[in-house]
Amino acid sequence: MAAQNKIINNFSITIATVNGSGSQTANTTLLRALFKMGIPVSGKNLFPSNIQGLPTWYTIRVSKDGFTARRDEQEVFVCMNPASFEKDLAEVLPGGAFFYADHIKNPITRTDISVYPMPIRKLVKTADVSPGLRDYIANMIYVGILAHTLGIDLEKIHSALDFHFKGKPKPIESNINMVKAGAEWASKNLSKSDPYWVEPMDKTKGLIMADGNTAGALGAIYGGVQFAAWYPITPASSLAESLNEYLPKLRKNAEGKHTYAVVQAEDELSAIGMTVGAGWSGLRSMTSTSGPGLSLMTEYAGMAYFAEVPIVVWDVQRIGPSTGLPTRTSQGDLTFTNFMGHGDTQHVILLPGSVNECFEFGSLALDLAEHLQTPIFVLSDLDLGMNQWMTDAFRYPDKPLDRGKVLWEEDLEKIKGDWGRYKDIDGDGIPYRTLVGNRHPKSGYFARGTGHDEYARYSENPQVWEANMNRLRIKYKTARTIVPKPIIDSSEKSDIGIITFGSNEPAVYEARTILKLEGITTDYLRLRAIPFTNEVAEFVKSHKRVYIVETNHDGQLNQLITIELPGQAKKFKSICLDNGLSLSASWIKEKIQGMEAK
Amino acid sequence: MAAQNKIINNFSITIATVNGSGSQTANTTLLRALFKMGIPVSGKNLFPSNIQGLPTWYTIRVSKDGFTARRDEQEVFVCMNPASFEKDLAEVLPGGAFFYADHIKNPITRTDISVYPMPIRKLVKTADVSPGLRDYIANMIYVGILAHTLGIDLEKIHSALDFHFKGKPKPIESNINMVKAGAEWASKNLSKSDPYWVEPMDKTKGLIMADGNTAGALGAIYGGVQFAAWYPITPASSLAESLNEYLPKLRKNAEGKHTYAVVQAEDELSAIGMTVGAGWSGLRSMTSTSGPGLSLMTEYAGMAYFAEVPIVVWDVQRIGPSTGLPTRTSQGDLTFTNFMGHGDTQHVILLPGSVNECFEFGSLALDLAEHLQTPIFVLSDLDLGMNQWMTDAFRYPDKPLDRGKVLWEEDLEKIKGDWGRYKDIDGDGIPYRTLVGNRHPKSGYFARGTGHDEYARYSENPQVWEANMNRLRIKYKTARTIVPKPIIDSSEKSDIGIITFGSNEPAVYEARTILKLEGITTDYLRLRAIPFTNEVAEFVKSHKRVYIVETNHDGQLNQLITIELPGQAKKFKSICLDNGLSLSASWIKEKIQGMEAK
Amino acid sequence: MAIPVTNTNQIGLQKNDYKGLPSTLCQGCGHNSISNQIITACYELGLVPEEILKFSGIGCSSKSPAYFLERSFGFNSLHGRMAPLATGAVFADTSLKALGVSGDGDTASIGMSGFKHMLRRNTPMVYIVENNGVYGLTKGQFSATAEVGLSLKHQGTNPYMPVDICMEAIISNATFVGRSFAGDPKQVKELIKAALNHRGVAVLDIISPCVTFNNQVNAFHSYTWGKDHEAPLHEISFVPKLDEIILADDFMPGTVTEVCLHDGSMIVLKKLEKDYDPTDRWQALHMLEESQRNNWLVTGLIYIECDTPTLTDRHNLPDTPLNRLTDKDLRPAPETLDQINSSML
Amino acid sequence: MAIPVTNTNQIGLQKNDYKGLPSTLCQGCGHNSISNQIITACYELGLVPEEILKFSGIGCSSKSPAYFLERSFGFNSLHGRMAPLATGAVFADTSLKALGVSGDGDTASIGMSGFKHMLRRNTPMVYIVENNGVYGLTKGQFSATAEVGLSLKHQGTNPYMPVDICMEAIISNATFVGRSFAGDPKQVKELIKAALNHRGVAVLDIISPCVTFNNQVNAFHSYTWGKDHEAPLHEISFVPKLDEIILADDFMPGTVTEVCLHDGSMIVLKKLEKDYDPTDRWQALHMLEESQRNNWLVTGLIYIECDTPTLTDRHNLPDTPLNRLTDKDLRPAPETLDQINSSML
Ligand SMILES: Cc1ncc(C[n+]2csc(CCOP(=O)(O)OP(=O)(O)O)c2C)c(N)n1
Ligand SMILES: Cc1ncc(C[n+]2csc(CCOP(=O)(O)OP(=O)(O)O)c2C)c(N)n1
Ligand code: SF4
Ligand code: SF4
Ligand SMILES: [Mg+2]
Ligand SMILES: [Mg+2]
Repeated sequence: MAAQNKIINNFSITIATVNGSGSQTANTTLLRALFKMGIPVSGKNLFPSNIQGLPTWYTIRVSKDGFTARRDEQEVFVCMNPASFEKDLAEVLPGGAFFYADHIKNPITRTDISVYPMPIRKLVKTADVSPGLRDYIANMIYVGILAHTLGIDLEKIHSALDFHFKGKPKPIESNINMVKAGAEWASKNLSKSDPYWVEPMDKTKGLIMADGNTAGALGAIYGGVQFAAWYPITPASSLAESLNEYLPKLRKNAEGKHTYAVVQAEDELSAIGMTVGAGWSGLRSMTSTSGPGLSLMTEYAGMAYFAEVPIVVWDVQRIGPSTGLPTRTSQGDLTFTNFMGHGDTQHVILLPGSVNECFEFGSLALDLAEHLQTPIFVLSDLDLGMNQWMTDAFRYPDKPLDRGKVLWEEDLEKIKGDWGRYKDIDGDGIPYRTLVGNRHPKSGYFARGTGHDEYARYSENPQVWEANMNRLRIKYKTARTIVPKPIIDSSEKSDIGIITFGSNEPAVYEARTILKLEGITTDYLRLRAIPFTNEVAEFVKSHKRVYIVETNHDGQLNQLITIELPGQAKKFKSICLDNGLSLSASWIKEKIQGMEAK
Repeated sequence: MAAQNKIINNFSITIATVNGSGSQTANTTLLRALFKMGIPVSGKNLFPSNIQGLPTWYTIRVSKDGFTARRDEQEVFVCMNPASFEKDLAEVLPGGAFFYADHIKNPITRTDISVYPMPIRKLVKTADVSPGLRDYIANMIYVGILAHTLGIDLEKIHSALDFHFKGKPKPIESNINMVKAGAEWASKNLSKSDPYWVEPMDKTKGLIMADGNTAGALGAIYGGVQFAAWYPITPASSLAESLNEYLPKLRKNAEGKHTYAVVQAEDELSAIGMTVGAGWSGLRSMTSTSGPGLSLMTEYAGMAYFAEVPIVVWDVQRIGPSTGLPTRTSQGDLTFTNFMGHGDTQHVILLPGSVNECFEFGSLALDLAEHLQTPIFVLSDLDLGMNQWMTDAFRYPDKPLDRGKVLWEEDLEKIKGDWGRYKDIDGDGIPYRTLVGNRHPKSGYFARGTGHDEYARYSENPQVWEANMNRLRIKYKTARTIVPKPIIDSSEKSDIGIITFGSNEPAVYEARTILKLEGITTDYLRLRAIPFTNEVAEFVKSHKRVYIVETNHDGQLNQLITIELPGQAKKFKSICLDNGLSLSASWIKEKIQGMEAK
Repeated sequence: MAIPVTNTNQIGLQKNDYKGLPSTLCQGCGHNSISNQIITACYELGLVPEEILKFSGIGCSSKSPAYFLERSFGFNSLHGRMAPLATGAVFADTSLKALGVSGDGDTASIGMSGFKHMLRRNTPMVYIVENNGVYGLTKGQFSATAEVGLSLKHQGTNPYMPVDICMEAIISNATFVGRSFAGDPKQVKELIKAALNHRGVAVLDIISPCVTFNNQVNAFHSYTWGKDHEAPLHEISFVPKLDEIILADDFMPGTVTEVCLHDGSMIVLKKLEKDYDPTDRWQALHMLEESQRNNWLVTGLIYIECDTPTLTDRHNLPDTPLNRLTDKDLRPAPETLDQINSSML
Repeated sequence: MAIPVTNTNQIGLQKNDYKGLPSTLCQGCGHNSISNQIITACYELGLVPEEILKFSGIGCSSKSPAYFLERSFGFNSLHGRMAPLATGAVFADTSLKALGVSGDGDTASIGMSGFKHMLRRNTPMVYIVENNGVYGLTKGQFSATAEVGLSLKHQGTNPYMPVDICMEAIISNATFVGRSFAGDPKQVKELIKAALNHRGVAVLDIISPCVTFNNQVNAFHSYTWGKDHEAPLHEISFVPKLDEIILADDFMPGTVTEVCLHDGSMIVLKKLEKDYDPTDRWQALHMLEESQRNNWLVTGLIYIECDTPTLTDRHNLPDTPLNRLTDKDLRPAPETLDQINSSML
């Protein structure tokens, strides 16, 4: 193929397999090898909600320009699954490449693409592995074939495998052997007719590859988390499991004692209950869950809010309502979380937009919880939480832990024990608290979810109730001033503003780039927290039309901003899609272009 | 006292007792006697969240003009409780009357009111009752004394007691004897110096006295409720307990068999779970709870929404967040209910504004649930649910039960079994369903909270998910057209509109009357359901300023209307108060007047 | 051309009429084998599929009702909440039989309360727990029935005594309690048949190994070797296809048999004696205690009691199914409302 | 002038230092009497009030922690959710003792699951159930421990066998299980003392009659006559003030005593024999079975086991209370993050 026709570092590879067949290792090895070549990549796993036997797709986007959002198009396809063959074949872009295991006997119905049958079974048989592992190791063959055909550095694949198997020679060897067998076969038998190639770059320096759940867990660990209770649920489980993995390594003290405790609860009612108990008693305390578990946490969330107990609740969102699709992403829990709990509640919500921010907010959420004495919800999602992303290396926190207003024995001594648990001394709505184990005879108080006065005494007095609620509103105002400010790019000085949040960032970033190419410049605000800080109102006020882009059905951020800025409500244009997939730049672009044309 | 100074049928009586002392009978007897005299009355019980020994107040408003809202002022006070004496004494309006049990030895510190010590203990001793019952029967003495002093007809008291004790001669006799003893003592010993009198009227004809919880239960019974599951909670318990009371009387068939079942569940998770099971299987099914229970119902509510199971959930609101004050009223669950459940939900909510409407909606909610195949939430509150109100007599339903789109054997036969559980045949978003026990071999389907196609088959397909959600939104649109329309009074053709809902009705009605006297005319809309019908938008559009009056802290209806009508958002002015008491007309009036002056 | 011989049961249906969709569970999963026995039991009993209600919670086990009785109504409910849902549904038409399939996590962890209270009420249903000691669908965390001391990769060692479903059932006054092993299809089938004929709640605790996640770290099986070659990541992406474990046919009443699971670990099953009397609640409890001490899993019909009224019995319902009653049955006469109104004057 | 003699305990505190706010429970409520015994037990043990954590759920019983140990930290949590809250809180400072008070509704109805799972974990706390068979605070509906056949006005007759808290505790592997009667203050106090000294979870099922709502229709007591004169409304507005029931001092180990409750109904208490061995789990279960059959409520220390590690033991915590650790203890060194970053290249 002529060099001028080559398409370099700018395409997507999708690998179709059966879940449970072990392709995850192969796919992440590919991803990481590309990353190690210095090429910007992103990987997305589209998997079914079962354990074995159903179709699953893994898409690697290779993008010299650093775009990492999902694309609707796939140029290179590897099909290992007879069940999805027909559909897969149909999806390849004209001019694309279609690799498939040659034991699949379906007819090839397209002539506009390059088709490469791969003798997977034959090659596997030559390998020295037990029959039970053949299916598994088979995946390494397509890695080898792709490597050869696209130009992926075998050395980088080797070091990706080394990474994956943490240096254990045996599995590294048996895997790399299969990769080599694949590459060798390709070099001898496959004549390339597609234009897709990769070439080394230097665009991944300073970056790492990680998923948001691991990052959130690490963030919490560096943020001094002391207690976590959880109940398994997709796609949140790996957050707690990362705590279990890293805490023993990172948080043993000199005597080998644990400076933390993690408890697997019997359900989410208890997971949050334990978290509240721990938070109340002075531990930096968190739980992690997804939609159904979040719903079950409602009653205790309301109590934590009202009794002012610091806790952190990670909600790694999947698509709902109800059980929905446990393995598909969404941002659909926003309004629910905002109003979560009967009675008047106003929760503080953090909205991480990158893996790195998951790390940062993992720690920040604990700070804010103790500072504000309130539950902090961190809304991540499946896409951010479970997929591998390029991201800035994690930065060691530069501030000490914020433990909030706590009075210990000596503090009480100084003020002669004259304190009230719910008294607003500083005018910021945040009272002082004491912690269990404080031996000062005036330290104790009786926490409750019932109406209480400034001294935590039960009260049914209407004025007392109102005063307490008003103080909680002052506290919410304080929250406005200390939650993370949005990321803003108003450099275009456009009439058009785009507001988005969370994992939409890459798609919106890319959409803005394409829109600009087509003559539509836009300014940008990525929200990182609720309540809204001043910057949001200013951004809205300084733009004529504001598109609010989100991954849910009802435009939930649009709803909340409308409540926040009723005077600006006419400006808002809701752009939302919710089908289990993350947004693509082209879809966003089309939408905005279409609405601008009107 | 000169006749011209008399204040007739226009004052409030507050009776301060200790809870558990049996004063409820005495107070409702007074209330009912006044009602039977044809005088408009309302009664409100302000009681603590315990069983015995704490202060409780019962206020009867006597209003020739038919105002039934809470007032901040009390003209006539009866104090039976030493613990609250000082506070009670301070609260009587200048010129008012203060009756108290003379064994309370606190000093009388006021000279601007009429003070009447009552020799309760002495009179009780003369009665022929066992010592254990003396405290209880003591309350009848103040009934007698008040009756004499205010001019309440003893005959009416007799028939009120007859009502209360369902004609049982023994208790009626012992009670009326004490009343008479009180009245007799008063006629001999008390010289009246206050201006408050009652006189018979004919303003209660066609009305009955009832509470909203009983009405809701009766409505459900006449609405053909077949299944109810519940868990005790104040202030909702009496709704389910009324079902238990009335169902056996009203819903045995000719063979003495029950055409219903009521189950006390072990908690609210199970109460709603059973309700969903019953609703799915084709029973008209309901549950009733209050805030904390509602929070626990979140997960199943989301599933009922998404699997499209008809259920009715009564939420008799008390003040929250959290356990809050279990015996104080509020309208604080509105936004929570609207968004209840993770993922994108949009619930249908009914907002009864009177006891009669509780009856009406008790039945209508079941109709709407089956018609729309979705959970219907009925948001009542403690004030409406537990207090006795004058209300129109219950009207027998004039329409047959709406059982919605159900296919039985013969229906399936006709269409040759060709149906899909979630197929939108009629374009209204409402699919057809079959019910268990249907013997047609094509009748069965597998209901689920996971993603599903038109045939209820599990699907992870993005388009299938979206199509289903879009259909649910069409269904919500259909709901807009069939939920109860608001009650509107635009006769003033004012620039000012007032929107309110639920038990605020009497206070707003009265506030409008006073405002008008002071030169501010207002139009009025009482919302009765969410989603909003067209009338709401029209009302808003045709007014310049719209006050939204509600009993919660954050102006929750204001928030929801803002989302609904962003283009009109600048018009909305939120008026809200949430301290456990129902709104008073004077407070509303002050607020509006103040805001109009600006 | 030969006419194919199709077997039909007493009501003229073929076994196919009792089947469901193809299973999406792992090959070798005990749950599949239980599904098959449900199909066979219903076929052999000659039940009408439309007269069976299927229920489940959430989990691999709770997916399985999709894989049998396709023609029956079913409800795949919420995690841990099958019991209340079924409780509400059985009122609609008491001529139907209810059959629920749940997991050990679904029942004994998150669903403990609803399970116990359903038993107290004697809700008329068959309640099968497909018990594997782990959360299969969420990839292998310990459930409340995990044996004490079980070590799993990524999970560590379970420090807690397992919840004994049968003992819980008996002290909650369940009226039919059995235990079996997915690999003993004959016994499973017979117990399901008996349970379907029981009037009241019938609990079947069926040990149903999770081939994928309940496998111990230190076992020597090649499967574990495979794991060794996998990355120690949260995502376990390789699931080898294994065969179901089926006991030899000679597992006789009164005997003990050891079963080697896929990961090389052992469980000890003891089949109840032929002359064991399952009608004595206290003896049943003693027997369970004894086998706990001996580390046996006793299989068979452990307890049965036939005289307790069921939940629906207690409600004095009409013969016509409640869900077929009409307006006439459901709305009291107008006069009654007049009476109520006049009682409130 | 005479100097008043004030009694102090071994740590120099007066009994007053252990008191709480005045009770707002009904006069005669068994719960008050238990509060008093908690006060006395802590006083006599010489515990430092600040070193006790109080917990409760929601209910009359759950209000009672406000009425003892005013100086202690406490948390009046949610209905049925005391167990998880306490479980989270005991990690903060393991030098403290946790004391929870719950009701039978709170524990055995809505709280069943959390209760059972807390027991499995051996959460170090004293868990008192003030058991009256009804929901007191919501006015007298049956709870899950209501005896079968109990008839209450407005509630009908309870058809279900009661949940036996002690049996539930034992089969969930609780390590200390006792039962007593609120009217036997000496036994209550001694059991509370023993429980406070137990390392692990200690369950005390204390029968604590609700004078207001657990009273039967057909009893002849004048109290019931009073009810008769009340309206049969949902709101029971008259609560007579009754005295607490206190047993005679001669209720000796091994004997049986009948107690007449305020409403005229009887319960039969049997005090465990002096030589009863509470360390044998299976014997304890047998004994509970036996007394169920005889309709006795056995009182005393039913079961104790001291070797099981507690929940917090298993977590290998430092000596310094977790909630007093500082940044230095809680934030790993910068190098570790560099390592992590480089492991993710
Ligand atoms: C409220 C809630 N929490 C958590 C989950 C996630 N979840 C799905 S299945 C499952 C465990 C299932 O375990 P088990 O019942 O033992 O079934 P198995 O898969 O082992 O057959 C969990 C925790 C959920 N669906 N809902
Ligand atoms: C989630 C929830 N549901 C219901 C209630 C109402 N409620 C308050 S106390 C109570 C019952 C308490 O009974 P029990 O625990 O036996 O205590 P008792 O009052 O009898 O001492 C109930 C149902 C509640 N507070 N929260
Ligand atoms: S993961 Fe385990 S329980 Fe689930 S299907 Fe596979 S083998 Fe069965
Ligand atoms: S209602 Fe019963 S449980 Fe509650 S305080 Fe009164 S006597 Fe005690
Ligand atoms: Mg399991
Ligand atoms: Mg109780």
